[in-house]
Amino acid sequence: MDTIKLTIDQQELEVPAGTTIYHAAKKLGIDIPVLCYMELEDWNIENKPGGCRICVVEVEGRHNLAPSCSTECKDGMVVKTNTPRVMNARRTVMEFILSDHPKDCLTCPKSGSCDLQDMAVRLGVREIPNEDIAEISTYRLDTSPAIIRDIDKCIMCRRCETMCNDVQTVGALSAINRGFESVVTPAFEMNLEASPCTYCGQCVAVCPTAALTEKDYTAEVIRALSDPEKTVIVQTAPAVRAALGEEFGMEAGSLVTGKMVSALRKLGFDKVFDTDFAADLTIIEEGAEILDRLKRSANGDENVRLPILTSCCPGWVNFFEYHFPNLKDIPSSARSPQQMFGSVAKTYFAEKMNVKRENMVVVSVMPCLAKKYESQRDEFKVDNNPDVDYSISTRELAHLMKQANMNLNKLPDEDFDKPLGESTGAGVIFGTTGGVIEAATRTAYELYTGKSLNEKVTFEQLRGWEGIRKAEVDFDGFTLKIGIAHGLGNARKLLEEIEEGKSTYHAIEIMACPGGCIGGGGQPLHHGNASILKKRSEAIYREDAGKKIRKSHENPYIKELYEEYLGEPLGEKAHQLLHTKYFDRSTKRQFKI
Amino acid sequence: MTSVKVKLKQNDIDKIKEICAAHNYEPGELINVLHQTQEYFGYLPAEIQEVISWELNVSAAKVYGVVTFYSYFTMTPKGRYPVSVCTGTACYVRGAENVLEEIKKQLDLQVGETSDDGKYSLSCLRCVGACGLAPVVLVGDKTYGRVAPDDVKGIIDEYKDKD
Amino acid sequence: MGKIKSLADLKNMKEDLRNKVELREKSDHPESLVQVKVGMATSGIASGAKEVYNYLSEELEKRNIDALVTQTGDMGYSYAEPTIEVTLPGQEPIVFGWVDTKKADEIIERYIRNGELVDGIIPQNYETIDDK
Amino acid sequence: MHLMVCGGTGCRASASDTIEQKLKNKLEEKNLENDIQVVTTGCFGFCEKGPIIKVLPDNTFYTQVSPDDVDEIIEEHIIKGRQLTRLLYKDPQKDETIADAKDMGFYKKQLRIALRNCGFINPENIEEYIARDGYEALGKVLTEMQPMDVIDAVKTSGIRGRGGGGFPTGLKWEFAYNNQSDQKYVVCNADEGDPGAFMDRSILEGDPHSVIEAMSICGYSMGSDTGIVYIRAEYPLAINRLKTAINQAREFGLLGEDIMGSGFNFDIQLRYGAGAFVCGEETALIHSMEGSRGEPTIKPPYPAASGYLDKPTNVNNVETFANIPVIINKGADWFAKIGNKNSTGTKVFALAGKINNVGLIEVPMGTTLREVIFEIGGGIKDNKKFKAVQTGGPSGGCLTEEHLDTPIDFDNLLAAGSMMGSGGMIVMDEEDCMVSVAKFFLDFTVEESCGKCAPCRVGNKRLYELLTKITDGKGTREDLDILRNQSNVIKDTALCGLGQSSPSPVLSTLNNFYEEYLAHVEEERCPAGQCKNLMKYIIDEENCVGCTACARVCPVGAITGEKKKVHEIDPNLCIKCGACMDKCKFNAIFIK
Repeated sequence: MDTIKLTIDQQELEVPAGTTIYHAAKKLGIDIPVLCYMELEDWNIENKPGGCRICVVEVEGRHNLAPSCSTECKDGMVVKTNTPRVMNARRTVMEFILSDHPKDCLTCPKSGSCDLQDMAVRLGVREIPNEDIAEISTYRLDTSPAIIRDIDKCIMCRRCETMCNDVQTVGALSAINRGFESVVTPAFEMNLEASPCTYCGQCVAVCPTAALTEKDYTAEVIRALSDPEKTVIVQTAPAVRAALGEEFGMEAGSLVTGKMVSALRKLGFDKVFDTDFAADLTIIEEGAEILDRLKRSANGDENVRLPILTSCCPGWVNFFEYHFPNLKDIPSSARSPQQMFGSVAKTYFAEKMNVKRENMVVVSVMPCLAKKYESQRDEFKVDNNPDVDYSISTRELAHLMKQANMNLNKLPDEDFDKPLGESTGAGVIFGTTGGVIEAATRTAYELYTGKSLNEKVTFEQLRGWEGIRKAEVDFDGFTLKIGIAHGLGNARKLLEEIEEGKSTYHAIEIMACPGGCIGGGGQPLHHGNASILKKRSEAIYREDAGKKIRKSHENPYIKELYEEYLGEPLGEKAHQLLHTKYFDRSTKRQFKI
Repeated sequence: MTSVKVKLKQNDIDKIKEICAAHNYEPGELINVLHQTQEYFGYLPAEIQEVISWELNVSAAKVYGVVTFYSYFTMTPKGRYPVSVCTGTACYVRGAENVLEEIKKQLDLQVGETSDDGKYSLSCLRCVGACGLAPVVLVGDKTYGRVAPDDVKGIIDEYKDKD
Repeated sequence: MGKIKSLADLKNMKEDLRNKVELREKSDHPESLVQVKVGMATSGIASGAKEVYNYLSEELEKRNIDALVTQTGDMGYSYAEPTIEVTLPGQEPIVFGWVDTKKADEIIERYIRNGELVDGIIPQNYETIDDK
Repeated sequence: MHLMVCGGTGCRASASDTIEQKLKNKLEEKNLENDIQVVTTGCFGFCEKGPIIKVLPDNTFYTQVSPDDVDEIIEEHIIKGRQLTRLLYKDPQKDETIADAKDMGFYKKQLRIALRNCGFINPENIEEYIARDGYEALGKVLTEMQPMDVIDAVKTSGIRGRGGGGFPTGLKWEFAYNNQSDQKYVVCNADEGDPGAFMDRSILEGDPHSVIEAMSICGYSMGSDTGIVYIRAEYPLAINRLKTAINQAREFGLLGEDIMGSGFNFDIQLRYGAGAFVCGEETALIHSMEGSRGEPTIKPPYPAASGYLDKPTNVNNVETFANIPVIINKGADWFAKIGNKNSTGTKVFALAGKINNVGLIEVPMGTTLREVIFEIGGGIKDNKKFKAVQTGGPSGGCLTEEHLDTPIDFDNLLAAGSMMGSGGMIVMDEEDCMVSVAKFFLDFTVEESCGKCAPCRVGNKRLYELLTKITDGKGTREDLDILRNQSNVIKDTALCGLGQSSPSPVLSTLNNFYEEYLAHVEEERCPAGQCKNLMKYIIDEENCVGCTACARVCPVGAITGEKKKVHEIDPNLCIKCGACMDKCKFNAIFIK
């Protein structure tokens, strides 16, 4: 039977076989409340443990209530979504959930954007029976440089577990214990920092409560801004401008680059720069590296390992350091744009401004939580002074602006400061899946073939939404084979191919988060709505299309930087400031006793 | 769940590897592997779980999630004389609760604890199937039936002078 | 014992086994073979069935009584464990409850040797499918 | 000649020891002590009609014997060989007396099908099983029947799952048969977790081959060559016996390839449970077999479609399997005639609690609770008053006096607010507080909840806390309404069978013993005298002689009074240890 006829709240409808009651009701405009259920349709990601029991409905002839999120429609089914029995059950279950949840909403970081809070409001919970005798399960707070786990607030929706294990295949989190004591934690309830967590932040992005939140650095940023001794400069990642508007009620996909710049300037940053500048720089270094390896390989050098992997995503870097340490010499040694920016800012630019390193504070605004961790890595510190002092997320920037009484909608458009604010279209598309490799291709093509792409700078075959994509680019007779993966689970598949010696790619771009940076763990919450991510991506490509310069190697300030300061790509100075090395962190998992 | 920190010796690690190999490194055999490992070591501290996680290519979080789910697995070593009280329904109805209270008092242990000297540990069981003997207390493999709170001291005294 | 290769094989084997059991009972040692079954499920063992089993095996041998001591599963009389079933040749089986080594001694000396019943008999209270 | 005198608690309480002594004296008097032997027996189980004397070898069964009857028994029966009709058992239905115990209905109350070989054969010897028709059913199935014939037979027999839910076994097999796949699995659920039931273990320990044979039959019918027994690791003896049996079956060619020349292959592996009650639920069990946390998942998909390793899987419990060979051998119709229309065959119960004959029994479906408790079970221990019987373990409920004549079957128990469950049957007397009993079961569910769904994870904890509040004497009438609402919602919304049935002990006691709950919340009184926090020890002024014994034994100095004057207990100091009451020789201390 292909279609199924059923009745929901006295309305008849037909749905395809396999449709759940929840989805069928949605077609009728009946919005059954769901809490643990989460769906990212385009990536086949579904979290459906049937655990919260908030979405229950009455089905005629069934002795108990049915969870609508996971009950398939059957022919002739008669469903009621709003009987007193259902409403009483929903509210009572909600009371159960709240009875084991801290009531510190006023100071909770998730207040106002908390699914649980919204649901309590929606179901009209006013009181929890016998609250005085209700034990609340309590656990230790875990603070890492990027993510805070306050699992007293865990409601066992299992979304984080799904993201961490099924989507990202990181395996840092699992449900532990059973019954009232059960929660989701790393192995042995160790800190995230000791676990194989990559800080990709996808768990934070889907957590309905404040059980998982980002480590908030806004207070530190305000303190730095208020310190007259400090020169505080800021860099903003490409994906931020395509999503920040959502925090101020704008349509998804609104581009707010200019308004964001003026907001940052009003917040008191001495210079407002663009991470895109560093993205262009990354392309120069990474592009040179790709060409170098390709040429050496073509000349029969057997020590060259291919494919080369991109290295700008810190979640991804963490991932291979833990899970594939034997491949650690394959990724490009180029630092990520955030870190390239930091090291250039605290050397070249600090010298230019005549500011001492310790008096310069570099803040980054990122769509990402792993960037917080990356900025704290020892490799990126000089005399214990980090190249990037504080990394805040898109959400944190929005908070900061709201604290400063700013309404993004009302702000004028302004331009980035020079020189580190000048960027090309290639730098912008770093924010979406396939963008980095497209930017690299634009440059590599011209350098390899010696021919100009002219107006034809886009490579449509590199764009798209599939988790793993393969594409070929004709380099004037030489076919460059490119792989793209977003989401670490997809990355794992490509890495396993490499391990098994089956990989035929020359270069692979990997982004830890589904969709790339636009879907990062620090972005405004998309609540599982994939169309939001698509709109953000479109915005990124729109910005690229509107740029005068669209190839990194044509960025005039990049040229100037090399001429004035760095010398040659892959040269000694560049190597010192713009490259890094990777570590085998799998041993970290073993217990230090 | 609290664990005891241990340093695994190379032959311990080899033993775990041997068990994993015997199960073909199948992730689906995790529970059987845990059973055999616990049988050998007496308990499953984090370090052992780490090795199993490596060998079976299962995340340590998952191994820990499984270990903490099943009451049969323990991360603390049992005492040399593990005392177990049956708290099945038949034993409950015949007064197991009072017996348990008395044992807690006598041993100065809570359920799930092991004494500092490693001599006794206390746990509860659900129905050993000797309902005719209810309430039932086990010390190691030895079964004591129809135990009254007053009998507890006598039972424990049997082990007083043993090591 | 070879593999059973067909249903006919199985049926032949069953006949053999039945005959064997009967032979064991009747012709080898007419009148003298005593069969003792000890209920040795977990609960029986918990209440001391193992000691009783060992004691019976050893003592019957020592006292030159031709007997076959076997173990069996739960007889169902949890309240009276350990339980043993004694079948004297040609007689109905009798189940004794609360058997310890002392009681076992009494059963050997009084019931097995002299056919006197002793305290602690458990009245059988079920039918099996053979009766139906 | 033997005189068997019942020495069970019930008969002892009605002076069977006096009778025994009198018999012995009388025999000595008549110089018959060497010819006629007096033997004390265990409980005949017929305590309602005690004291009981049985005369051997003629099997005469005397009921309600009093010491005054002794002379007559000796004079008339022993010496003159004439039965005493007035002491014979009278069949209540036919109104005729029955002399021979074997003709009494009572002794036909139990019928052993699943337990047919338990306590009969040596479980470690396959030959004994074969000698008792073992593997004949398998042989018949393999050589004479098509898979669908087997399924039809199981369907016709009407057998329903013995593990708790009571789903028709034949239908389950048919579903598994209908789902095409390159690989299917037969799983035996031997993860018995009901805290008062041990029949599955007894079968595995006493008759492991019956399960092996049945699994093979099931494998043939649904098209599977692999059986897996999921067994509790806490059952070492059962595991060993099962392993031995599997090896023997392999040696005999009854497991392995081309069984009995039929071309059918089947073998069995073991998987160990690790102490999680929820793994009795089949989806949880399957996840556990796959090496994961034993959390249940929503059905559909049913295991018959997608089970172990996503392959069609049929899960039955041990007792269900143990019935299968008999169904094949004796015929589905034979089986269907036993029991009730909708609940055929027999059920094994682990009878325990405040009852004389604690043990494993097997009765035809439709036997009444009264027959089980008072006839087979021998009545309540120490002649106390029957209060309730709990069936179905943590998923079941407490039934009362008024349910005693209910025939036991799946539907009747459910209608009465309990359930069959795996067959735990715990009898309680007047000293058992029903609120505490509900709390005991909730404590179990709270500990065994897997934690996946909110109603079970949090809700049951809240029920437990509320019950504690009530047994502490702090509950209110409104709490009873909350308790009922929360219980109903958990029942309505929990994910799996464990959660859905977890409030049954609360709901059934609320329904059947509401007065007792009211006494707790309104009078701060525990009628059963079990709730310590509600007890008050009081000295009876009339009986107290002022001996000071109680004051001396009181560990907290709560008792004061002058010598030879009435003493008093300070309720604020009293810790309710009961030492004073034990010490008092004058029955002057009582509990209110």
